[in-house]
Amino acid sequence: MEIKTINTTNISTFFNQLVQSGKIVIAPVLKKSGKIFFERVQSYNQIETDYIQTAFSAKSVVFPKVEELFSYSKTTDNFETKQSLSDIPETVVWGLRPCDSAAFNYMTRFFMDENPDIYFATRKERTTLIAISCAKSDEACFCTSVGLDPGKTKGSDIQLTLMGNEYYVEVITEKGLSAIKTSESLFTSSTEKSKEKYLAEPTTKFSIEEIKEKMQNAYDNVAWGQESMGCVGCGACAFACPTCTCFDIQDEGTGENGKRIRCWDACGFSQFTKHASGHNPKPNQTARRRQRLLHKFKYSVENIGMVSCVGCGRCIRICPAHLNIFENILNVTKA
Amino acid sequence: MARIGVFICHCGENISATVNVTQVAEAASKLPGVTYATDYKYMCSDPGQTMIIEAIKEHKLTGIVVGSCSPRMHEATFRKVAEKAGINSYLCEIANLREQVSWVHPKSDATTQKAIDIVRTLVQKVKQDSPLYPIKVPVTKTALIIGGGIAGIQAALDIANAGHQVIIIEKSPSIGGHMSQLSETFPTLDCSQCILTPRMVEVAQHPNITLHTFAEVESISGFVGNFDVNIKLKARSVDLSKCTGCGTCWQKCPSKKIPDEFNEGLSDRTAIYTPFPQAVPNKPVIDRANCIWFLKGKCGLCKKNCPTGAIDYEMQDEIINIKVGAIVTATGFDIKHTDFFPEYGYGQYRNVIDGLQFERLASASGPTGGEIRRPSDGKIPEKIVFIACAGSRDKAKGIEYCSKICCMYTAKHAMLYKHKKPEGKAYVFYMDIRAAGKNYDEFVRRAIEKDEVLYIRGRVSRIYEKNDKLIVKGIDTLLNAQPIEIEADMVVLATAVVANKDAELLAQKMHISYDKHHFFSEAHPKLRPVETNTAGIMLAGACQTAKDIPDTVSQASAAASKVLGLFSSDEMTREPIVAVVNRMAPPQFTTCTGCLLCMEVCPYNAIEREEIRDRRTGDLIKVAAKVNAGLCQGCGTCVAFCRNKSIDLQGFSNQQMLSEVIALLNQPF
Amino acid sequence: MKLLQNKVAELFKNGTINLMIGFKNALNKQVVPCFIENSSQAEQLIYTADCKNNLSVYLHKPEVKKIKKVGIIGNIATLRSLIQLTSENQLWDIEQTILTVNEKDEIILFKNMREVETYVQTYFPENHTEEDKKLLEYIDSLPREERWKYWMEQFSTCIKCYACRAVCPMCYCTQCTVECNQPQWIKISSETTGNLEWHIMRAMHLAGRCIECGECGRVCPVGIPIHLLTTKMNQELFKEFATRPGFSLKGEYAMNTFKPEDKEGFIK
Amino acid sequence: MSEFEPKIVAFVCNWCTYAGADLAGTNRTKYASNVKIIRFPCTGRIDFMLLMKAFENGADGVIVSGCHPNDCHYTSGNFHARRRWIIFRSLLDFIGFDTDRITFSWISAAEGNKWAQIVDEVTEKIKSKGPFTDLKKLNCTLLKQLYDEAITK
Repeated sequence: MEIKTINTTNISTFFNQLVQSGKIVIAPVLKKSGKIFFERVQSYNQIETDYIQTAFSAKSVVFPKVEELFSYSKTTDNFETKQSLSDIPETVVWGLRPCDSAAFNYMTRFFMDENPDIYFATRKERTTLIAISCAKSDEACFCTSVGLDPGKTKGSDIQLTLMGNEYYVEVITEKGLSAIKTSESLFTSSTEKSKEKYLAEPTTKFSIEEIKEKMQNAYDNVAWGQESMGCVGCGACAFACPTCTCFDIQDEGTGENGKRIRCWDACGFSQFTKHASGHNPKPNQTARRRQRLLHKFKYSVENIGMVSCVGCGRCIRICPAHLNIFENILNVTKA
Repeated sequence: MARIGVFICHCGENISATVNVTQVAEAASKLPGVTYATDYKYMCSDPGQTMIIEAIKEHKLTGIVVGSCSPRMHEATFRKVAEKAGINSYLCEIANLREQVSWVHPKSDATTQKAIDIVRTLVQKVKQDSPLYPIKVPVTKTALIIGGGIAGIQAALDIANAGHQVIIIEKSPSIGGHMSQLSETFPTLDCSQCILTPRMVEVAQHPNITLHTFAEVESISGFVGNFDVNIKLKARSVDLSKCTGCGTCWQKCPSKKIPDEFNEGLSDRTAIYTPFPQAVPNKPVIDRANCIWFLKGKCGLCKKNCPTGAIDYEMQDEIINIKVGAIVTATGFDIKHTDFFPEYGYGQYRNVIDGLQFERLASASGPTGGEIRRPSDGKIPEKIVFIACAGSRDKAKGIEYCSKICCMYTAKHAMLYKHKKPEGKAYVFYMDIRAAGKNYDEFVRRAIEKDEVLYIRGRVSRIYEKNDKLIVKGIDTLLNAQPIEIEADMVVLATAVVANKDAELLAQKMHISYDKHHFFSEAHPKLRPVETNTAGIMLAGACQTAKDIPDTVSQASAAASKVLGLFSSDEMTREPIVAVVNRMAPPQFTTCTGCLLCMEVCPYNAIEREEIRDRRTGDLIKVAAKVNAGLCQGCGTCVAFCRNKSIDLQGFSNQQMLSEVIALLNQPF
Repeated sequence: MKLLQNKVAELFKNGTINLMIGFKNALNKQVVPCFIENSSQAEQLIYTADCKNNLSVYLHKPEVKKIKKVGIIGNIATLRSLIQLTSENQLWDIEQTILTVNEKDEIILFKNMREVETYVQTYFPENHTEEDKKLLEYIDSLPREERWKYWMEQFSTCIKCYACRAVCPMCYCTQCTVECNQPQWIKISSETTGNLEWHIMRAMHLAGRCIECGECGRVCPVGIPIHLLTTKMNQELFKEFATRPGFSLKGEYAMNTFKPEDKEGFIK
Repeated sequence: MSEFEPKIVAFVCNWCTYAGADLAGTNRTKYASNVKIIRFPCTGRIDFMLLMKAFENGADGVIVSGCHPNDCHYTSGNFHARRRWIIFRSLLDFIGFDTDRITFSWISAAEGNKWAQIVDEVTEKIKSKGPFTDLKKLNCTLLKQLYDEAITK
């Protein structure tokens, strides 16, 4: 780990050099709709710097909404399949928040424990995460409630923290090091400093240890019904979530050729758990919402050993029915 | 796994001259799922058919595509071939390589390629075909005739004489309809009642006919072969089983000043009455709206005097339910009355009458005993003006059509008058004379030439009363549009024939379509003029459009023959190309959401509401659409309409149509 | 506000309803839907001009249907949905008690759907925002190729979360066509052709049924103004066939009827 | 390079246009071979999604044809279809889809010549417009700039 600083005037040069190095650079962009998305950009002046959080997370860099697993084609007497892992480009994600970086940690555990997923592995291998600590937060942010904070470097390759007219640069990994290598002259070596006074202070909504404990017996709480009454069953929360990893595998083909794809799915969809027989073990939104929250705070603790919510607040901001995850959690663990 | 056979026909040289048939067969043989492909000079010939049958058996084919002429030519042939070989006849598809390929394109690679594309498309379709079986629908061999006029009578007798049960319902107290009101009939001038009443009696006495007069259709459900009809028997207040028709009651009835409908208001009747002397049944009915007992609770003279105690004031309307296999709608027509014509005095002038009133005046059984007398003072008119096309062919009055019968009956009216008063003058204002029909024009010529009826081509603009006369102002267009004024004693308007005023309501009850004038619509204006769009419901007579008696009787017999065709076997067989709403195991039952918006779409009203209930508790679980295979004709409009694809069309399913699109545009290799 | 809360409390007390769907303020002053289960919770209820959600969508939820006696506080969009849904035979399995608050802040408790219909027909509001009108005008003014580009850019961002479908009270199918897999009409994955097909299909299925609450556009997480598609379709339908969804209990759905004299200018 | 031969799919009803096309054959009327027919019972059966699928699968043009108004074998399938096309076409137009590539027509069983003429006209029109690439382009160029596809490709 190395500590450096870079002057704010040089940051765009650093950014543009990353683009010029041939890597695909993904950064927050303000769209006409007023929403901010991670998008491929060509130059620093395209990106948005004043934002609390992007509408969607950067998970699609390693877990795209549609991943072609392989393509197949049949000829008169032959059958071919093709996998195109080698086409996956070197990518830099710029400007993700510490909570998002932490989500990459969770995803790595999910995809790589036991049976490593080669698609995820390849993408992750070729991705560098340059996070920027949060100077602002809003009422949806609750990272401090899930054991993270606006300056946490967990999961990042490089973390930038704006301190006055310079960025405090924490280079955390080898990948981070190689990312600044070409622009080394722009950086100044520095000693470790306290970031605290430059960071946002989101309110802590609950104690994670207490919630983990209480979630153990929350399944039968009648409050689930009331808490999920507003849920209309779309997949927006899952798609925006940096740690939601549910997917569906589909074959898309016409005639004698096609491809097998993996695409995002969401536990909120009514068809998600529907059996071929027509039976659905999760017959309503109450059961589906409960599944989602228990997965975040109970099942993933049991299975992977970590809470799979990073407190980014995207689901709260995006929900058509204004459901609020931390309010839900507090209410279903009340008594 | 599909094992498809492809058979490419040369059609002599019709196909092979421009399409390389061997290449098509070879390309087909390489298609996935195709087990066997070949070509042959004449597939439809005996050896060709045998070849297909043998190939199906030898290669255990599960479906065949025949590349030949249009399916409109030989689809039926090859389907039979498939069936002979032991596979379902609907597992056979025809690729149209002659009418739509070889005959319309020159010999070229592109032409052969088009043939290959078409074959590939149909191979894909046949792979998605499922076996279909003709739909059998049981037939209740009883016919319902709605309306007891000459159309209904004729249809009823034809069906009953063929040995089937017939139920006639008639809304008025007697059968006979408008024909019973007529004096003489054109072009023969024979007496209407003389030819009609024997038929009426025959109906009443026929062992296969059940007659309900004073009855109306309450509701109709079901479908061809299986209609379920509720009939309202209106309270007649007279017990038909006790009444002998002696007539004591109406002779005693003190309420005598009610306009007589049968005589078109030209005379009065009593409150308890028999519509006319030859009525069938010849038994009275109480007109409750005018009966003193029902109005004031007093009187009861008829009851007191009835020798058999048949009068029953407490009688209630009764609903009876009948099951019938076919329905003949013969509800007849109405005419516009004189009050429809402001220019002719809004019906205020008593001596301006309509054609039906004239019929009553001229009828020997009418209010004047057959003498033509003015309604106002009973004088015999010296001059009568007849006005044809009163209302008809008049856009301004909203009736664009020709009422068809007026030219003829106006000539007849003028003749009848001249026969009864040879020195009188009869004028006819007309637009055109439409006398097409056997002996019709001769009849009109006779009126003009022999009976010296004065025909004036022109329209009457106004009629007004002056000193006991009717001043008729018009124009003779054949005399340079010269204005004409006639001082007439009486004016007869040949008013437009219109639909009955409750025709729309009845059509809605029967789910049959009707035109903007509320005449019922035939299934096809030329080729299916007797049937309606609802299978099993036929039309007879003037409820379809204005008709004279011979046309009405012909159509009635035609309707009867359609009914008899339907009754010729115990079961009807229908093509299985019908729409089906999907069904699945609980708790889903179906993906149909029961919005039932498709019910409106179906041209045949074949979509019904179905309630799915819990078997034990009977609670309603779901409402869904259901297609009645007996009514569905397989157009598939509902299928394309259904938002979530809960309806599919057998033989043209979503899977098949989409497969065809994909196969047509994608070459596999 | 107090009047509304009292009225609702009364409805609970006299057993008219067992659930009231209305609005409340969330912690951050945001207006959110709320589900009142007894009279004591009624004090949470609010009704202001910001109560824009179309609550009728909740009447499709099995959890709500199970409660049977359900009250709903409707804004005009909700009322129109209720009319349309009734005409589509969707609310037979739920006893609704419908309330609204009019411009004079009076509480109206409708006795039946007929009254709702009269109310909507009397107070039919202009419900397109200036922003929507401008955007529609802008899109209409573009040359064809530019319109195509505009929409394709929009559709390319669609992630198929189906939030537009989920909030739409008219999208009540238990199995949407996108979920049909025999045949698979629309690809499951999110790519532009499939997205385009989804949006075309959605607009076609809602044309003449959409009551223009704008919820689909509001909730779209990627900000596609999808409500404009159905709005535009409704405008066309009104122009061509003079039908207006959510206005009459008889339905008057333009797409399941026809007139022989319907006019078009493109069929050769 | 050889001349562009467009792929055109015709969705026609069984009773009028299909029979009309047969009549063109019986009369030996010659016309372009680019159009291939898919037979439906009625225009009322033609799902608008099938048109989209045709374009998605590489059609350069589409013809939809059935019985003239009032002539529908099923009395009103074509009337329903007409309303459907009115609204579908205006939707496509609003989205900016090239509606010139869809030709709607009423062709009766007696109008073999009209069929041949429409086929030739449409073929010529589509030839002059060139291949339909709007949808193909979507999945390549336009999206390539966008983030997800950039890394999938």
